[in-house]
Amino acid sequence: MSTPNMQFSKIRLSRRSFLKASAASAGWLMLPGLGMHSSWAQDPRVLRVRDYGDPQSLDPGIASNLYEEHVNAAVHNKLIAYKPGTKWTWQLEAAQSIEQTDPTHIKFVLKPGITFTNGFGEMTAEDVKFSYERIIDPELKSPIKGDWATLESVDVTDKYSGVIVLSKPFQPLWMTTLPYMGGNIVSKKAVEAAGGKFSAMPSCFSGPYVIKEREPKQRTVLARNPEWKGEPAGFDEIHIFPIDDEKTAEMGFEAGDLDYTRISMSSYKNMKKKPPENSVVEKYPSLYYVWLGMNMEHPKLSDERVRRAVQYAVDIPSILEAAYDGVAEPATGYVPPGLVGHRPDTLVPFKADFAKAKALLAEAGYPDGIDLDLEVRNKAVYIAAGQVIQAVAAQAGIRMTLNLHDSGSFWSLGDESKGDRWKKLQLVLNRFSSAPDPHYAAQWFTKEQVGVWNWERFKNPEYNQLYEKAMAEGDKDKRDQMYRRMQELMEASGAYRFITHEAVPVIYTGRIVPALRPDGMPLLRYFTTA
Amino acid sequence: MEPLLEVAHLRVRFKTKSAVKALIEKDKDPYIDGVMGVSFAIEPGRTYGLVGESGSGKTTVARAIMGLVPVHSGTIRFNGENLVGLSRDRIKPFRRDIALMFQDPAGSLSPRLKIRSILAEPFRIHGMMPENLSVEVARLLKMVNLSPSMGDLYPHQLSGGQARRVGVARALALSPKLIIADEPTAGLDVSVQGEILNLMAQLQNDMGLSFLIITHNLAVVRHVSDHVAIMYLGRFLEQGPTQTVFHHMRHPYTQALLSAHASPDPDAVHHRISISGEIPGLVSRPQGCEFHTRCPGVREKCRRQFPPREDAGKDHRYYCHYPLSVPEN
Amino acid sequence: MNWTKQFFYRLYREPMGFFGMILVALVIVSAVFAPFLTTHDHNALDIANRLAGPSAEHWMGTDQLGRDVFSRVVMGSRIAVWVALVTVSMSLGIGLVLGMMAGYGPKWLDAALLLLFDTLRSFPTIMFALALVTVFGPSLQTVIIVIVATTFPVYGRMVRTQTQALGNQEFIVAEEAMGAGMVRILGIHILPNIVGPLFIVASMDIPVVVTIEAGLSFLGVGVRPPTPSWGSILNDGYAYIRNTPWIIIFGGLPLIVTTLGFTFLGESLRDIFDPKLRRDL
Amino acid sequence: MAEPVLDIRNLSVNYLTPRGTVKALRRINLQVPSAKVVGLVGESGCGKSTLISAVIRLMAENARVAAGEIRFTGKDMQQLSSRDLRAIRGRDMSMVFQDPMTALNPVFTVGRQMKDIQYRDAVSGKEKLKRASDMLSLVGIPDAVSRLDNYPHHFSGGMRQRITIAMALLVQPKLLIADEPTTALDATLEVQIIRLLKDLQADFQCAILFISHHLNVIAELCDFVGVMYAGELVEKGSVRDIFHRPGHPYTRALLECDPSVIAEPTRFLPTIPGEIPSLIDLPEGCIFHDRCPGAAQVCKNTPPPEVSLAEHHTAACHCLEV
Amino acid sequence: MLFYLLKRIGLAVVIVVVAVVLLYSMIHVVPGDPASVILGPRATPEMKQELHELMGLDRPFVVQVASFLGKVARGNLGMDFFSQRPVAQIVFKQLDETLVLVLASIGWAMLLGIPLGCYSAVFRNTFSDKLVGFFSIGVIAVPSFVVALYSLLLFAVTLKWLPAIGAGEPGQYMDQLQHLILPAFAIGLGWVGYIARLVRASMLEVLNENHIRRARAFGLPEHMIVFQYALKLAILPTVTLLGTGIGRLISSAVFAEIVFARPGIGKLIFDSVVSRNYPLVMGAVLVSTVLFVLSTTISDSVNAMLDPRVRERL
Repeated sequence: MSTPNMQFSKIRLSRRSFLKASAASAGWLMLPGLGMHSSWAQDPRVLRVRDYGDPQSLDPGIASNLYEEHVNAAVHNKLIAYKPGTKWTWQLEAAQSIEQTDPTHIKFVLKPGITFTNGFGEMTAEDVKFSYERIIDPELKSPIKGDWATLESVDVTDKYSGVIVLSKPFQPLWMTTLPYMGGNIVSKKAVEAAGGKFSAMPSCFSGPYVIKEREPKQRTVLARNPEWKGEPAGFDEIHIFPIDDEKTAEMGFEAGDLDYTRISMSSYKNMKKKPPENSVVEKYPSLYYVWLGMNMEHPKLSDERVRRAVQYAVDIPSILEAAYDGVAEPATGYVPPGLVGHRPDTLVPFKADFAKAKALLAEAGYPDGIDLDLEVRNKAVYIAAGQVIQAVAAQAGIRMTLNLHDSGSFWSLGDESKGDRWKKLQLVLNRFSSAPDPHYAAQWFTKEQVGVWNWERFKNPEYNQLYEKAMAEGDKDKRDQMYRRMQELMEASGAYRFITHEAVPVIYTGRIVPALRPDGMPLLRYFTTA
Repeated sequence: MEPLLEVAHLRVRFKTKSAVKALIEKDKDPYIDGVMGVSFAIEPGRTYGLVGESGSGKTTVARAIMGLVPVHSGTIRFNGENLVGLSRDRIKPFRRDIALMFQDPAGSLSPRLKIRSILAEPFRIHGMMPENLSVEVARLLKMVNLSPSMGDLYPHQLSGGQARRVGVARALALSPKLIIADEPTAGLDVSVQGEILNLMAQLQNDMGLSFLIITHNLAVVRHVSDHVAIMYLGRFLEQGPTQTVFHHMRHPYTQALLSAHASPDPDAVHHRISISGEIPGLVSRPQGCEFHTRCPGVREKCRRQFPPREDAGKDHRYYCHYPLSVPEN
Repeated sequence: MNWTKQFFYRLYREPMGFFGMILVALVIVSAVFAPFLTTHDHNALDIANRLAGPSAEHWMGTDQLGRDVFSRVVMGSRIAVWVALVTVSMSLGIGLVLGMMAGYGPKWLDAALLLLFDTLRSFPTIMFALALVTVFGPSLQTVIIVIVATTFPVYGRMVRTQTQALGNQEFIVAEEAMGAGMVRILGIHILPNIVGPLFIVASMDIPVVVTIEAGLSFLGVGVRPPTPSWGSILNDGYAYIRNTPWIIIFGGLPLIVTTLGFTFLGESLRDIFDPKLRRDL
Repeated sequence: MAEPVLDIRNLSVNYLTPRGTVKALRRINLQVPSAKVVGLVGESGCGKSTLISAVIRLMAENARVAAGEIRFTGKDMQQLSSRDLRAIRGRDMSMVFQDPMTALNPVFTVGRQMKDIQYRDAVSGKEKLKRASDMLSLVGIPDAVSRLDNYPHHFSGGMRQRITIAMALLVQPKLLIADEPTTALDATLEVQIIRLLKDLQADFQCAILFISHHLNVIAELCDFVGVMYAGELVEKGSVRDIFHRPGHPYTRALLECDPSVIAEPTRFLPTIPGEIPSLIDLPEGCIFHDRCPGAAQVCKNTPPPEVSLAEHHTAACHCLEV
Repeated sequence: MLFYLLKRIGLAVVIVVVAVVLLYSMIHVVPGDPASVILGPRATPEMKQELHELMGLDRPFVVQVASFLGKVARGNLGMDFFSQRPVAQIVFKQLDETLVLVLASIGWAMLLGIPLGCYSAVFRNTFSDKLVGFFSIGVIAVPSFVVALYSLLLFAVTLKWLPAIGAGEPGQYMDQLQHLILPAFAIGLGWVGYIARLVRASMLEVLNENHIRRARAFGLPEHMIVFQYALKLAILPTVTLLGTGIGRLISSAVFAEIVFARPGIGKLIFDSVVSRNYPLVMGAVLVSTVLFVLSTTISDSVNAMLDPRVRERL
């Protein structure tokens, strides 16, 4: 007999001896077991916060992202800075005094004794002049050039004082330039020594913290600045973790890895109801604005009636309820409540009106409805919003196909310099960030921005005129009126359906006292221990 | 009589390594010889036996004749026409006249086809579908003493002897003139091997087939073949009419082989001509006479040069510097 | 005993395979009869009822848009099974053709195809997926292309090895000796001998493929919403994992059931038909 | 005869298969006297290998000893614990297997493997290697000391079989079991190996149970021969009795079929028509009756008796009963 | 041996070059603009144009590929224009994290999988074998990102036994180890089953080979047979598997890296693709492809080392 697959022998190795042999090798696996939870436990002198992005450029002259500003604000000084609290206002930082002597001149006096690290000496008016003028210097190609749009020069009066001279009045200066990205003061000597700009890491700092180390994609570590003479920094170190996803951040917070983070709107209600032990959940109004944009030049949408039909087919309440968990309020334009230029109401009611939408469609020659593409970024909240828009609009006969994009693809959708994609763009669910002055948001919807950031290709001469005028208008009420009108023009074009300003829910541990802007964004230098 | 198949100075070489590797290792001749110039002829209706141990190159000869391995030099004439160098299309008609029977009976039958389809393959390949295929298949099966119902079976359902019969049937399908049988009885029990050999003999009688039988079994060859060649490392060391070679062998290797196949007799005084060692690999082909490493009568000359061809009578040739004397009988 | 009877008998004897078969049957039944099994329109919003827990009305609760999770899970089985069938058969087809060409064709073709297989295999899958997804936009077709592009080289390599092994066997030499052409040898003699093991490997790949699809959808680069892929259900549920865990649980369960079912079944098939078959290539 | 080294009595072995119980061995009685060579001959499927597996108790999982006993140096192998069994294997009893190409572990050196089989001996590793190389020289492997470091694939088939023989003899067994050790080898090598075994057996004075289907090998090497057919030992006796005076018709047929026995060249060779009966549904009567040219009616329904033909020579056949 | 190594390396180089060309052509057709992402919404067209020129995106495809390959040949992976750092520096930093994760995962999977596989093979067809089989096949089947999600929830969020996110404080090894446990568990789990099945299968095959039968016939102790004679052979397919496995894990670690917010090359690739950071994409994919090819090459070589038959044929 020779069966090919003969299996010989019974088991002769006892299980016990087998286990002994293998346990010896596998045993050490058990070692890092339980109860060894120790070193990530809280070090009281370290603040650990999450930010949504990883700082790319840390030269204040060329940094343009909020998460970069969060770092820069802690390690550099500005003449004036946002004041933590619930109202948008500023406080003196490097300046001892500052005043607007006339619409185009601002006089400032620096506090004496603010020093730059690494032996770059004391901060002088010369540094202020350098820091602001370099931003408008075409050589630097600063992305925040617009913040200093009308800067003429900074004239140095003496060691500590100087005058900021504008070519024409620029109202946003006090709310979005001086206390924001454009306001950081760097050492002239240090920047010049670095060859005109800091490439990877600035070589000197002046704030209460310095950047100690930077591990791309991992974390940025700020450490107490030993040379800082002002109000002492609240922590020995601040660890900033770039975590894109809010859910992950929440998890990290719950596991005790973070002290402060923004959380998702969908978690807010539940976390507020049942916050993790020893932590505080708060909600702040945000400056973001979310809207459904329509490409006015797309053949299907060139008829205003179709655009209006879409406006009427979008049901804001259900989007807010479903995608924003009922946490956010509807938007009337790009200016949130509480700021100059906020519109009290919209032309098209928040609630959808299917009959009207259908009628408009029929009028435009689409009695059987219309098929449209909706471009959406692939983040949970937009996907949810997109699906609600899709489902609701279907009731008005507007059949939408959702196209998801990662941010790389999304941000070039309407960009004329990137091929013909802008021509195929129909509907887009968009969201921009803003600053506490309407000018900041208004700039993206001018004629010049068509094909750049103005993807709706909204070209309205009146808008442009108002934009220029409002920039310089000193009268608050008139300015208010102008921005309201501008947003009305946008809505009236039919190309915009404003949705919401979202909200910023944050969570922080009871052991810290955060310092937040009115929109919930951190002002890290003012964070302290409880 | 005109030979049906005439092989002359057939030489087959194999590449051992890639061109790049050969270059790197400075090997100017990255080839080995599988067959070193053999010549023989088969007459119609006759059987030629090719005998040798594993690694002697027997199968390579068969495959060269079938055009399955490239021929380096020499000629293979079939019915007077040289097959060497013919294109695929030109050689195809000859494949009808020469059939191959394989060593591994089950392994040479396509495992997922029924016997019926396997037997139909030759017809399909050559576009010669008979009008009634099942009749033809039944005829073939009957010819090899199998029941026509076997056509519905798969190869793995057959016994070794049956599979070999199917192999014979397939070889017969297109009424070839020559059948090359590679180890037709290897792995068969003695009680069964006779059946296959008898079948072949009967077919030869009935149809006038010629056979080239490749085997390591001298005892079988003695009975079934008219001529025999003893192969060693790609060469024929001795060849001639079977009776002559068996009874008047001149080469010591032939003698050793024969003595290894002596009849089983516990009382026979075994003065076996035992040779030591094993057949060297093709890569380490010895200088001079290839057999000298194992030859009991080796002398200095053998190590240096390959012996010339010697003719010892009609068709009887051998290659040995110091041949055995002709036995008295 | 006839073949099918024996097959089921052996599967029955193998408790793992039996278990797998039941799970697979469950998934396939739900995919085939999805429209009859769903209790709600799987895409209908009910915002007033969002994030509701399991109830008599909504057996698996509702998601953040108030859609019935049960109906979405049931419809999701269609996506999963459809993607699995299409991708596996496409990869199988491509791998089969290219692999046989590599294994039986001329040497240069073998080298070229092998290079293609190895390059595609050595490419990070996620990179591949992202690139293709950004080119074509996330959709079912893209997911299928991604999966096919990453899995066919594995089949190709396997088929090549098997073809080479078969090509040296005597029954192929026998065909060559009779003068059979390449198409005939590949199609009639080699193909039937490699599809068997290949189908087993393919059945074991179904869970892998389902996982890739779910993974891509989970990362938000999979099927286009509101298509209810299990991965996108998981993605939806992930946002509400702490307070309304049923979405994740019910979205993850069918994924586990399917992968378990097909893996158990595939392993048993392998054990029954081809215990020597390995997947380490 | 003194007490045999191996005494197989009335052994029956079954295989449990899905198709039914295969009665692979039935009522085998065989003795291997000490220092003698016993050959077992038979065609494929006759149960030779099963018999060996049963003797060394390395059987397939579905094999069952249905009856009988196997005594090795007086001990009943069936009763031994696996520990005792291991103490016997590779010490009092060793084996040479059929296929030399796979019988050695390919990833260990020959020296290591030869050392390992002496694991029981309390001598130094050096001493064990020395023994190994001595043994290798004895089986005709030149330059044995240095070749201990070689891996099995460095050796040719014939060399490997010599190595396995060396290993088998290294432990100085009382019984060597050789399972078709020459089948995979060419004829000229077969002769060499047989001769080697014969010489070594004379030196070591161990008993050999030798299995082969090559009649001439059996004839040359063995003192006693058993002929097996379809799971039964149909005839046994001294080698001369079997080859010169075969009693059982199967033995006779087998000898007649061997082409090397037939002196005159003939185109038509004798065969044994018919096939081996199914071992699941055994025929009644003589197992060979449907292929036996002299079968009588009694053969079809009565099992044949064991007929003693000479001292130690018995055959199971009705026709010999007179 | 030398020739074998040369051949393998040559092949590896060819694969990498083909991969680069493939990658570049993919990048070429992928829509999206690094400039809009790098420079943010406030970038002007001129600024974008300048960045394009800086990154060489305005040059023809072939020139881009050639210049990239040229730079790589000189050991330079280019600059990341986002962070103004050399790509190599960023990639290798992330690679460390991924390698640690992958090796830890494979490591524990092996330590558990190999004994389990041996156990199953030795006690085949017993209840405990079936149990081990059920377990191993079960864990193969469950998607690793689901394991990651659940283990994160259970061990980090609910039980708070282990940290949830990040890779731990640099330099603090205990901390890093603790951060490693969950992700390594999540991606290693499936491999435990995989390895156990493979070891079991090849072990069974080897245990049925003739030389094992011979070893048993010589009464060798069973532990010697299983753990020495059989395992050394049975481990060979596993080594091959690990080669491709490590390579595949490098890219599939992305799930664990995303769920646990761990730095790593998978996440780096994901993020860079999303932000169209082409230099980083190129660098990271190139390095991980090289690593894949390298790990298969190494595993093949290790395989060859373990098996003298293969070793000497080279």
